Amino acid sequence: MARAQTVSVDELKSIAKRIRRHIVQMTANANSGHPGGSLSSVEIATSLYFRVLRYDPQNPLWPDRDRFIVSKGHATPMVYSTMAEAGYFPVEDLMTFRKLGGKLQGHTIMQKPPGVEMSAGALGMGLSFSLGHALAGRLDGRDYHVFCLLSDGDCQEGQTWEAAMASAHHRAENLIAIVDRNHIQNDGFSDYQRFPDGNGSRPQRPGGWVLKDGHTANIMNLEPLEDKWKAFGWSTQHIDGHDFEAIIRALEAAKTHTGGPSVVVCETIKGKGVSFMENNPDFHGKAPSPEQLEQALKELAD
Amino acid sequence: MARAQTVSVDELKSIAKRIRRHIVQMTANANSGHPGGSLSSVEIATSLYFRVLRYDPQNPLWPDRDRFIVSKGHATPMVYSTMAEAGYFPVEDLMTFRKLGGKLQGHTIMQKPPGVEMSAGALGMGLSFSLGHALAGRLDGRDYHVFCLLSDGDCQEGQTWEAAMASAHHRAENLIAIVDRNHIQNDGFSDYQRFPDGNGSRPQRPGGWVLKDGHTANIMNLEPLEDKWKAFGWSTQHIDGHDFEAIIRALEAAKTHTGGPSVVVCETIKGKGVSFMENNPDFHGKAPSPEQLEQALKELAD
Amino acid sequence: MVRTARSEATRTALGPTLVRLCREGLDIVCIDADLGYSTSAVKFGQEFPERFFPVGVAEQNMIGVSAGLAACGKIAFCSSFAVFAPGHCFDQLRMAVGQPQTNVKLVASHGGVVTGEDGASAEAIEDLALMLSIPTFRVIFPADVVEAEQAIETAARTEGPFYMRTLRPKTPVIYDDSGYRFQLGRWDRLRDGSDVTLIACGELVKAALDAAEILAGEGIATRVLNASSLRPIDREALLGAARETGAIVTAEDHFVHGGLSGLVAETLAEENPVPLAFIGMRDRYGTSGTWEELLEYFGLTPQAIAEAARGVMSRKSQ
Amino acid sequence: MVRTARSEATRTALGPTLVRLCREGLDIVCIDADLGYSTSAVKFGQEFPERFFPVGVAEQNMIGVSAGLAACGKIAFCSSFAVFAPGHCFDQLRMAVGQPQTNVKLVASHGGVVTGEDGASAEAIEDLALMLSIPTFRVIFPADVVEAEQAIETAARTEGPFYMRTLRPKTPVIYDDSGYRFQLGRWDRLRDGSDVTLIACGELVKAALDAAEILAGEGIATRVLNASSLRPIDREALLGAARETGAIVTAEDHFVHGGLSGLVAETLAEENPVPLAFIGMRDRYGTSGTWEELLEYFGLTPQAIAEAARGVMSRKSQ
Ligand SMILES: Cc1ncc(C[n+]2csc(CCOP(=O)(O)OP(=O)(O)O)c2C)c(N)n1
Ligand SMILES: Cc1ncc(C[n+]2csc(CCOP(=O)(O)OP(=O)(O)O)c2C)c(N)n1
Ligand SMILES: [Mg+2]
Ligand SMILES: [Mg+2]
Repeated sequence: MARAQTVSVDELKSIAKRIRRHIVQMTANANSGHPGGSLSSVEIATSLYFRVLRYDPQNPLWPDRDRFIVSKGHATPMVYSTMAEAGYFPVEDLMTFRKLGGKLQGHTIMQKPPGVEMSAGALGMGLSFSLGHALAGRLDGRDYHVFCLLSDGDCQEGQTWEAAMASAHHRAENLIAIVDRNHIQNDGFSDYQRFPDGNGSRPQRPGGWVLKDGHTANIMNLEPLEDKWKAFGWSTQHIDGHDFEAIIRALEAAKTHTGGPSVVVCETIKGKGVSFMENNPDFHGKAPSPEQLEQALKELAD
Repeated sequence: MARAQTVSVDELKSIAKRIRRHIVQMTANANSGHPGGSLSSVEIATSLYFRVLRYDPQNPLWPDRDRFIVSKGHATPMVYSTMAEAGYFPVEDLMTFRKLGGKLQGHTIMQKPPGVEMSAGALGMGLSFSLGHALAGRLDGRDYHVFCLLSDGDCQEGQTWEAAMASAHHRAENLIAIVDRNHIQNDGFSDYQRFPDGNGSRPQRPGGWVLKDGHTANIMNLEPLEDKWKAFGWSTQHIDGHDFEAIIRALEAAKTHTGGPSVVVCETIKGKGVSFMENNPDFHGKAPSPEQLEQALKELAD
Repeated sequence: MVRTARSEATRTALGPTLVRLCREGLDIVCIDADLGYSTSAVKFGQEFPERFFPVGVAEQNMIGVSAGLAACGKIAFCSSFAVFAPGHCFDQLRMAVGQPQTNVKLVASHGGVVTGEDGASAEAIEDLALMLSIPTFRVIFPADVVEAEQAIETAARTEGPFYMRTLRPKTPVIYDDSGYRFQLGRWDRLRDGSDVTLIACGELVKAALDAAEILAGEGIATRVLNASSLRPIDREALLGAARETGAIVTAEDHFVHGGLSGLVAETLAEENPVPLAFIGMRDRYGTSGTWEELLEYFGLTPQAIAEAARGVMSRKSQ
Repeated sequence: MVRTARSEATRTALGPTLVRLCREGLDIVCIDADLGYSTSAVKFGQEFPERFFPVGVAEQNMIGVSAGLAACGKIAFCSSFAVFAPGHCFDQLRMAVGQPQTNVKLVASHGGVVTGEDGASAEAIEDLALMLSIPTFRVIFPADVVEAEQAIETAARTEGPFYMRTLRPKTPVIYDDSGYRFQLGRWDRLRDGSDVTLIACGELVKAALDAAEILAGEGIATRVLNASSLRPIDREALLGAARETGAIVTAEDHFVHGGLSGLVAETLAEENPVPLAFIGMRDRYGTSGTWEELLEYFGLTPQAIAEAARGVMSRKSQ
């Protein structure tokens, strides 16, 4: 199968909802996992698998496939759910997630199941790996594109900037980075942009501060993020990462960009689609309880 | 001693010449070492030790001293020569350089001899270490400044960008980076800017190419380098790294800059001052032969 | 031997202990690479915000910044997961801490396969080998939360580089109300015996104690040593065990090569080569599962230790 | 035993061998972190510019890019100095190469204290321990340039991760015209004897041969094994040596812990614990000096090996 160009935005929305239901169900079932950053990237992944990517779930190693390389390897609920919906394996397998002997490991493992491009779980490694794929494609005269999904945390690891510099240097025009910019990471808020300062009592100090609940505000400000990519030689776009039309438009534009790599910074909401998870650092790496699952599924019903 | 404000530019020039002579002599004597990147940073180091830094060679660990932290730890000929001239230890010790049991090791070792701030030799580590000093100064209410010397190669290591991001995030206004931008690294030319394309026969391809003599052209282009620092939240200056007045002016300006860290990108010539070493990748890590030493000393005579 | 029913994750000791020590006047700072919520370091940040430095997800920078602070006289504690520090910043640990011996203490949680559900990438089973290859680092792997707290205090009060591994899950507390005091270079003899010695570290100390219980039922008198201090090792206890029991089993949630087993094998080979058996990880990585399942799955159990003890005893020279 | 007077740096084997293999049709690419001039990788870049990818001074990226190329079917060779790779990119080696077993070959030069004048920071004496803690890596440390070339070919023709350590100085060639063929998991028996075995790797193989010569003068029949294949080890040769000679000395330009000595000690402890003595680095780092001076200074010499052999023989059980 090449990409399913015919899928409408309405259909994409309903697929995305199904994927979100999978995400909350499989993490609840595993009683662990990372729903927050999975939910924030659902529109990105859905757009890719149902509108942008060229691939064949029956032939996951097809050399001419477009690559979707997920650097934020903890976002397995998103990865596996989308792949199941795209036909790589049965949806039932999602319930083996994180189980001993199960097919779906906590963090991604390269080609397990086939179609997962990269072993990840350590942040910062995806863009280098993607550049390798991009250079191989050029060397072999193949016309595939390489899409690399990065998180806030990925953009704090130096390796990402090593790879960014090298990608521009090698004019890897078949390489496209996508930043899932949800402004929340493990310890809390990356910056003050999405930080709801309930009491407003503490000054916005550089270096941030630790909140009463143990989360941190302003862990590491990435702004001006687009300027960073530009200065590293990338063509940039900055969009709403939950707007299908914007995502598809940006990715198609990136594909036609020549002379160097390009990045799409997607503003997203961590935990998107589930009211009590939205913009809540608690659900970076915590599964919903049975009651919370029920509530989430209610909110995500068709 | 606080800094010797009274040293004139003419005197600085003559000190710099002495330091250059030490550099070629000690590497020739050791029959190894790194003259190229030592010679390119002589004006920077001389300006620091004889006009800008606050220090006491009798009390190298004085808590209120300004720090000069050399990330490019292979540039020991410059480090030791300048320290000897500044009174940290006798000039004669320079001849123990790189000898078994000698006081002066091939790459810097922290406080060996006292006054050397950092163990280095692995690129990319200096800015993080400098940020630590800067944060400690603020925490302890000390008014010292931290100057960190970086090379082309330092700016290619991801750790430098991690540290750059964190320095801006913590608004380390007592931190000043200096880039010795000589456009040559181990394998050859960083980019095409200083590359003398003798035959001009090969196209300027991205990713560079290996020359007949084994050196590489266009290893990793850092440009636009100032934009990178700006996008990472730094105040920037861009100067001629062999112009004493420009260096001193820039460093003093950087010291008074508030709100965040600042960087001075110094355009320099690798091997500066010795005709056959200038802009010649051969002398990154090679000592002059006895004949070459003689020639060099002739060129560097007062 | 003191055993209680209480369970507690050793990682929870970090933040509260640092708060206490800083209140007592130690010049502690804490550098955090976006895992302070998980390593409990944020507890220190809540009390001492001006001494708490987040650096984002950037382990290399974390070590460098820590070394710089240490060079200015601070006691620099940093923390992360044991796969990322040392793994992601080994050269920085070597160059900025190990060689110049700056006063940096790395406390890395989520060691071992017991990290569990995240799977292979998250389960550090080489961190001790890495840290033992920097000779200036003291390396500690406490058996429980009580010992963890004591070891953190020792690290804070002892000049120079320290690495300490803590764990994610709630593991049994061994030293509650025991009056035990952790000492660098001392392996606590939790049980005495002269037929065979079990030397374990971390959560497998409890497994070794349980194995000794099994063996006791078979009339085998088993010595159990808690090798929490991996560098310095307790040469006296080790050589004594070899001499007096003639056969040793090591047990660690870590690769056999380069870990506790390696230390024991290397030391005895030059001094008194007795038969050894190693319970640990060998040629493969971990996988997803609950921590108890994984201990079973990889044979890091009292039963496996007991079986190894029987085997190694049969190889004793008469 | 074949010995010649020729000396050659093992690092010089890389570039020319890759050129030859690529000409023979192997789908080789080369990724370089600004040390190709020193590792000889640039020789490949001269012949195959479109297959040569400089990434600047960025070892982490070098490994990641290599893994990506390998995932697309390339045989990805990358090189650096042994302090920087693995040291500066351990986690990348673990995650992008070791766990998924991508077809990446890391050839790191400037191993050991023999790196010389640059001093402690530049002398890799922990690289083997690091690489041995990634179980899917084959780990090779050739004894001379002839073996280095053969090992590079083996790595290129064998699917999966390889680490190979080469050296800066010109060290004696052992295998000139010897008809020797390097084989994974085989330790070449360079000399036979039944009183004691010397197991060495890298440039210390020559020192072991010289030690055997010294010992021969004392009537001691010495077996010498070249342990160039550190993973897989040659269990048969090792167990045979223990059984038939009853005493073993290892020699390596590397820390004893976690290196060849560790491998030998761990293996024998579980199988046949005989007295061992280790010639290698222990609790301190290297320093500046010429490579020959440093071998002397750190006791990595034929004399020290011979002395250790006498000592270990005296500890044999009768
Ligand atoms: C190298 C590395 N250091 C630390 C971690 C631990 N960790 C797991 S997720 C995470 C942060 C998650 O936030 P972000 O990167 O923004 O991901 P997202 O919000 O998209 O889920 C951290 C620090 C890691 N996975 N890798
Ligand atoms: C982490 C690391 N990788 C590789 C090296 C090997 N190396 C030594 S110097 C050098 C490049 C030197 O060029 P540059 O950094 O521009 O220094 P300068 O020109 O100022 O001497 C390299 C790659 C190193 N020192 N550190
Ligand atoms: Mg995020
Ligand atoms: Mg340079």
